[in-house]
Amino acid sequence: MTLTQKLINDGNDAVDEMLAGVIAAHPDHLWRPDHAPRAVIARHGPRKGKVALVIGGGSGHEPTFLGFVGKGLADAAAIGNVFASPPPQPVMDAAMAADGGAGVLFMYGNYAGDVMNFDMAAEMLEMEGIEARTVLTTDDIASAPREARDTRRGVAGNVFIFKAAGAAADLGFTLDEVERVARHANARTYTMGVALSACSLPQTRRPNFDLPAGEMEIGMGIHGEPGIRREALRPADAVTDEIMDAILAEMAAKPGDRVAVLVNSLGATPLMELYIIYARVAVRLATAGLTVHHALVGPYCTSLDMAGASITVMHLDDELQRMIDHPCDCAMFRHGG
Amino acid sequence: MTLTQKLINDGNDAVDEMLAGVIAAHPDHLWRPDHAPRAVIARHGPRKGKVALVIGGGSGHEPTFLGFVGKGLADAAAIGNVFASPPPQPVMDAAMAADGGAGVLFMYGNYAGDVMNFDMAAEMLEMEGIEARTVLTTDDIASAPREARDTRRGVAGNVFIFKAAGAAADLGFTLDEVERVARHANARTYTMGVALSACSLPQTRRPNFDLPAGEMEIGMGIHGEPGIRREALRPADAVTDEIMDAILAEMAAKPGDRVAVLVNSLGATPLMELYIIYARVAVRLATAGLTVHHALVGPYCTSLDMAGASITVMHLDDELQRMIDHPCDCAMFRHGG
Amino acid sequence: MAELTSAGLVATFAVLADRMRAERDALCRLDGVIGDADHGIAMEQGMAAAAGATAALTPDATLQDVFNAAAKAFLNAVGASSGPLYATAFLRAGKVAGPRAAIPVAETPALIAAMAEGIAARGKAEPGQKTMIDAWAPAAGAALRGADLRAIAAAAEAGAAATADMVATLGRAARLGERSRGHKDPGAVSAAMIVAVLAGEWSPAGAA
Amino acid sequence: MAELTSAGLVATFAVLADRMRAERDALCRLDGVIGDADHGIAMEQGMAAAAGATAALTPDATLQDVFNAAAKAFLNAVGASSGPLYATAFLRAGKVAGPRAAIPVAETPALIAAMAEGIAARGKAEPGQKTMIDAWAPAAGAALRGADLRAIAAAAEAGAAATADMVATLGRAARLGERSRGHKDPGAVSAAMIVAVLAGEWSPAGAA
Ligand SMILES: Nc1ncnc2c1ncn2[C@@H]1O[C@H](COP(=O)(O)OP(=O)(O)O)[C@@H](O)[C@H]1O
Ligand SMILES: Nc1ncnc2c1ncn2[C@@H]1O[C@H](COP(=O)(O)OP(=O)(O)O)[C@@H](O)[C@H]1O
Ligand SMILES: [Mg+2]
Ligand SMILES: [Mg+2]
Ligand SMILES: [Mg+2]
Ligand SMILES: [Mg+2]
Repeated sequence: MTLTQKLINDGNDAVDEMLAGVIAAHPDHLWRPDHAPRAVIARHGPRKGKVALVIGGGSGHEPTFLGFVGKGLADAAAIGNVFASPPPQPVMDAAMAADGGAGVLFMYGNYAGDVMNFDMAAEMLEMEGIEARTVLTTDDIASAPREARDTRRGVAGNVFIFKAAGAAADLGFTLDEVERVARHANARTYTMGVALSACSLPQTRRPNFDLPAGEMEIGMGIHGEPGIRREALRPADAVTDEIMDAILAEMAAKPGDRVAVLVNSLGATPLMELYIIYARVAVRLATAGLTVHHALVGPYCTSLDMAGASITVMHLDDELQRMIDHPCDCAMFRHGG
Repeated sequence: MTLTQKLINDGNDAVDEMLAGVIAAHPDHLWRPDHAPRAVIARHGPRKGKVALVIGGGSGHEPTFLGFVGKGLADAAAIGNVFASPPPQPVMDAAMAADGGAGVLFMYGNYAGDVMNFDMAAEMLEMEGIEARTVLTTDDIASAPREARDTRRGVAGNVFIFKAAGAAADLGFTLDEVERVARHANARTYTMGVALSACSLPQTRRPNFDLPAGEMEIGMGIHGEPGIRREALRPADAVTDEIMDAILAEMAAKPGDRVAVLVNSLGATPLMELYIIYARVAVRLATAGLTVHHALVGPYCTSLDMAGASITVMHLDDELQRMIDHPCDCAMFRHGG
Repeated sequence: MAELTSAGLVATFAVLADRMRAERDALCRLDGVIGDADHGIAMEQGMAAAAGATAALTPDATLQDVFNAAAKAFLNAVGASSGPLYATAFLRAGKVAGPRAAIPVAETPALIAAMAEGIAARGKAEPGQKTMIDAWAPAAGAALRGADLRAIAAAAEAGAAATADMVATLGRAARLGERSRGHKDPGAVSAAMIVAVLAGEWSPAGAA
Repeated sequence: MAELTSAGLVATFAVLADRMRAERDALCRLDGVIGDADHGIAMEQGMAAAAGATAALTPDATLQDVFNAAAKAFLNAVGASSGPLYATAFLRAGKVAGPRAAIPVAETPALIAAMAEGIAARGKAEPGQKTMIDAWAPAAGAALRGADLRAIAAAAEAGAAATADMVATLGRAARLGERSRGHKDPGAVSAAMIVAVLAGEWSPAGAA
């Protein structure tokens, strides 16, 4: 079997080479401490008296996480191997570099590995006298039933959830308040995805799982974790309707409510398909009487070279709308201002 | 043979549905006249006394062209079928909507079909008393030898070339001057790409050409036109070096010169690979004594779902640097300001 | 058929649309080798639009009206290279047919010659550059020499076949140089199909 | 081997690294079915780092020094789920071995039990949840019952095999519910391989 087609060198070097490229391409936005090559820090984010928002997780989801490090969003990110939580040390390094004396908020997707590593980092920080709290993102509604919301995965909704928390921190909120906003944002954010092809790791360059042509996986996770079910590929509108049915049912919004929407590529799916999906999302939201306050369409939270897409809806209220509107300036994401 | 995996509905509706999604997602940036559904106009771009920059071409290259319509960049775009020049009518519609009484500059990639259709539109505009000039982009150095620069294809370098012309127009330059800047920008922009997989049209959903796993096509055009040669896939650094050798040789820059760089995804290649390429580009430019003034990394000029990447280098001078630094605000691209 | 009427011409466009629909994927495959794989789609959409627009005309439409409607519809549906080329072809044919309700079939070779001229004028192509002109020019040549429709179609077919040995110097394939050799030009192949349909429809022994 | 020396433990990590390198793709394939396909990479990188770090120690390193160095290296190389779990396992084993240059092989089952405890403490997993604990817990149980290394390895192997029939309720695979049944847990499979290596290396009849 031939290897999957990738423009990489040695697969074991992929993450470090990528990071070298990111730092080289975005010197005005990002830097990393000499002793901590896997900690990426915002040039203009951290400052005295501000809660430090530290995000992170495995690589392979670019622009998540490092693309969301910048003024008005995250202050730092800890970068793991592909699909692997960073170990505690870079998390700790990122937190130390971002710390402004007002406490640290860790935010990341809810995965067993990330929880263990970030928790170890939090213990290390405590020994340094720095308070670290944690808010896990759990927006993937396909990953567990509503009753078990806390066990769900964090996926593309990260973008809006991090954005809200980053705005709160940038506005000078206390650690208590930033944490509250982050939990509130997470509680009101709903994502579901569909995969059309497997991704493949740089080291193995084999499809991570088996998804034959003509089929799709509904509810696929952003690491290729199996979803709700496998079925024949259907037209974009039918797929969008299935996802929107699930999101709208759970969101239980009232006509007149406002939302932020993200139609996200899992990596290999191009903008044309995302906008075709968005066209249907817009119809569904309008039919439900909902107003789109803000829309993002593009690759925001990917799974290497996986084909597929996800839809995220954040159910806004006045506070979340203010947080989403707050300007941010990151290397790979910019808003307002 | 099974169809390629796409999230679309009827392939014949793909472009119109995509456009509906684009307009729905970006109402603050874009609109289209009721009578001209294939003409996309910038909300805040066109104004009296300003040269109108009108771009366009086939669909399937998103965010090129419609993503570059906005204040400080193009005033309007005419949108064709997939990989097909728009007919004269939407070009004419776009120009009429963008016209500010100071003349129209058409800019688009150098393809026979586009030239015929835009030229017909220019004739129609002349009958309306509107002067339209044309600058073709010809940045694809793989598509013809240096002596035949004028016959080369326009590819991802469009982003910088349009950006420079858009800045000139936004700064209130005359049609003569905007045209001069546009030609100057095109003359100093060099692109070369490599494809790792075929793309496939929404209507046929078959690979547009045959590119077996394990091989790559050096110099592939953005519609899947064959390039310089077919060979075994090599590591990212070797591919980057081959492209950079060609660009640097032709650019003939002096140490100390400044450049703008774009590492572009052809569609399915994710950011991780692009940044790995960028890391090597940065090394090569530094070795040549060149300073990167501005870097873009991401999907800017795609070929549907093709895997692969291109590298563009614009050789800056003071004027081009000013044009690249000038702020612009488009739905899918934003800079400065 | 002794004469080509407006209704007959409308019927011809319907047959052309059917033929292009049937050949869509084959033409796309040809274009995929040396171009961008969409020629079949352009021809299908263009001829379908032409057939639709001409079918919607009132019965008093002249031959020129039919050709003009076809030109406009083809162009607006397609753009691309084929759009301006075939739009110009139809406009030129319309001019030759003129505001008449019918012409004798003996005059139809002149329509084919006019189409070829329109394409050459719009595309500025010359024979030997590996474009649709390499099918249209021999067809026109045969027409001007007074050949019958069957011989005209054979000339177009031979011209299309001959493109396989050419190196492209115009259009999208021109950048391939030697790599374009060995593959027929898709535009020439569809042109030969079109001329074959016209010859079949318009010859005295033809349909209708 | 009558006793496990620091040098012997360093050698053990080298064998573990070899084994994980050899099993990398098989473990990735297992993880691909119910997880994210990277378990083989984590184990290869973690054990390679542990082997490298322990090989670099000075000859006066105690068993605890060796385990601590392995823990730190594994964790920093890997992160993921496996990193904290195996780092904690090695730290606990180091505590039991203590600052000694060697221990009698009869004490090595206690190291395996300590590793299992470390993993359970860090992961808060219980047997039956379809994790590596389903291999480590039976191994520890056998060790505490006084079984020999061979029987301990057999217990781990049986535990790993039994995960195929379980529905995951912890870790990445927990979201699959019934769809996780029928596939072995990759962490349990690698755990059984590790215990097998330890048993082979540390048993009186073992290598070195
Ligand atoms: N200047 C020209 N003159 C005549 N025919 C041309 C010219 N340029 C291209 N063609 C024809 O157009 C065909 C391609 O048409 P099509 O695929 O529909 O358009 P595009 O090249 O824009 O994708 C070519 O095979 C060639 O025969
Ligand atoms: N809480 C836990 N306790 C024990 N083992 C766990 C726990 N969570 C996950 N695991 C084990 O980790 C394995 C996956 O490891 P690995 O693939 O390296 O990490 P990740 O899941 O982060 O990709 C699973 O197969 C399971 O055996
Ligand atoms: Mg993982
Ligand atoms: Mg085309
Ligand atoms: Mg074509
Ligand atoms: Mg895993």
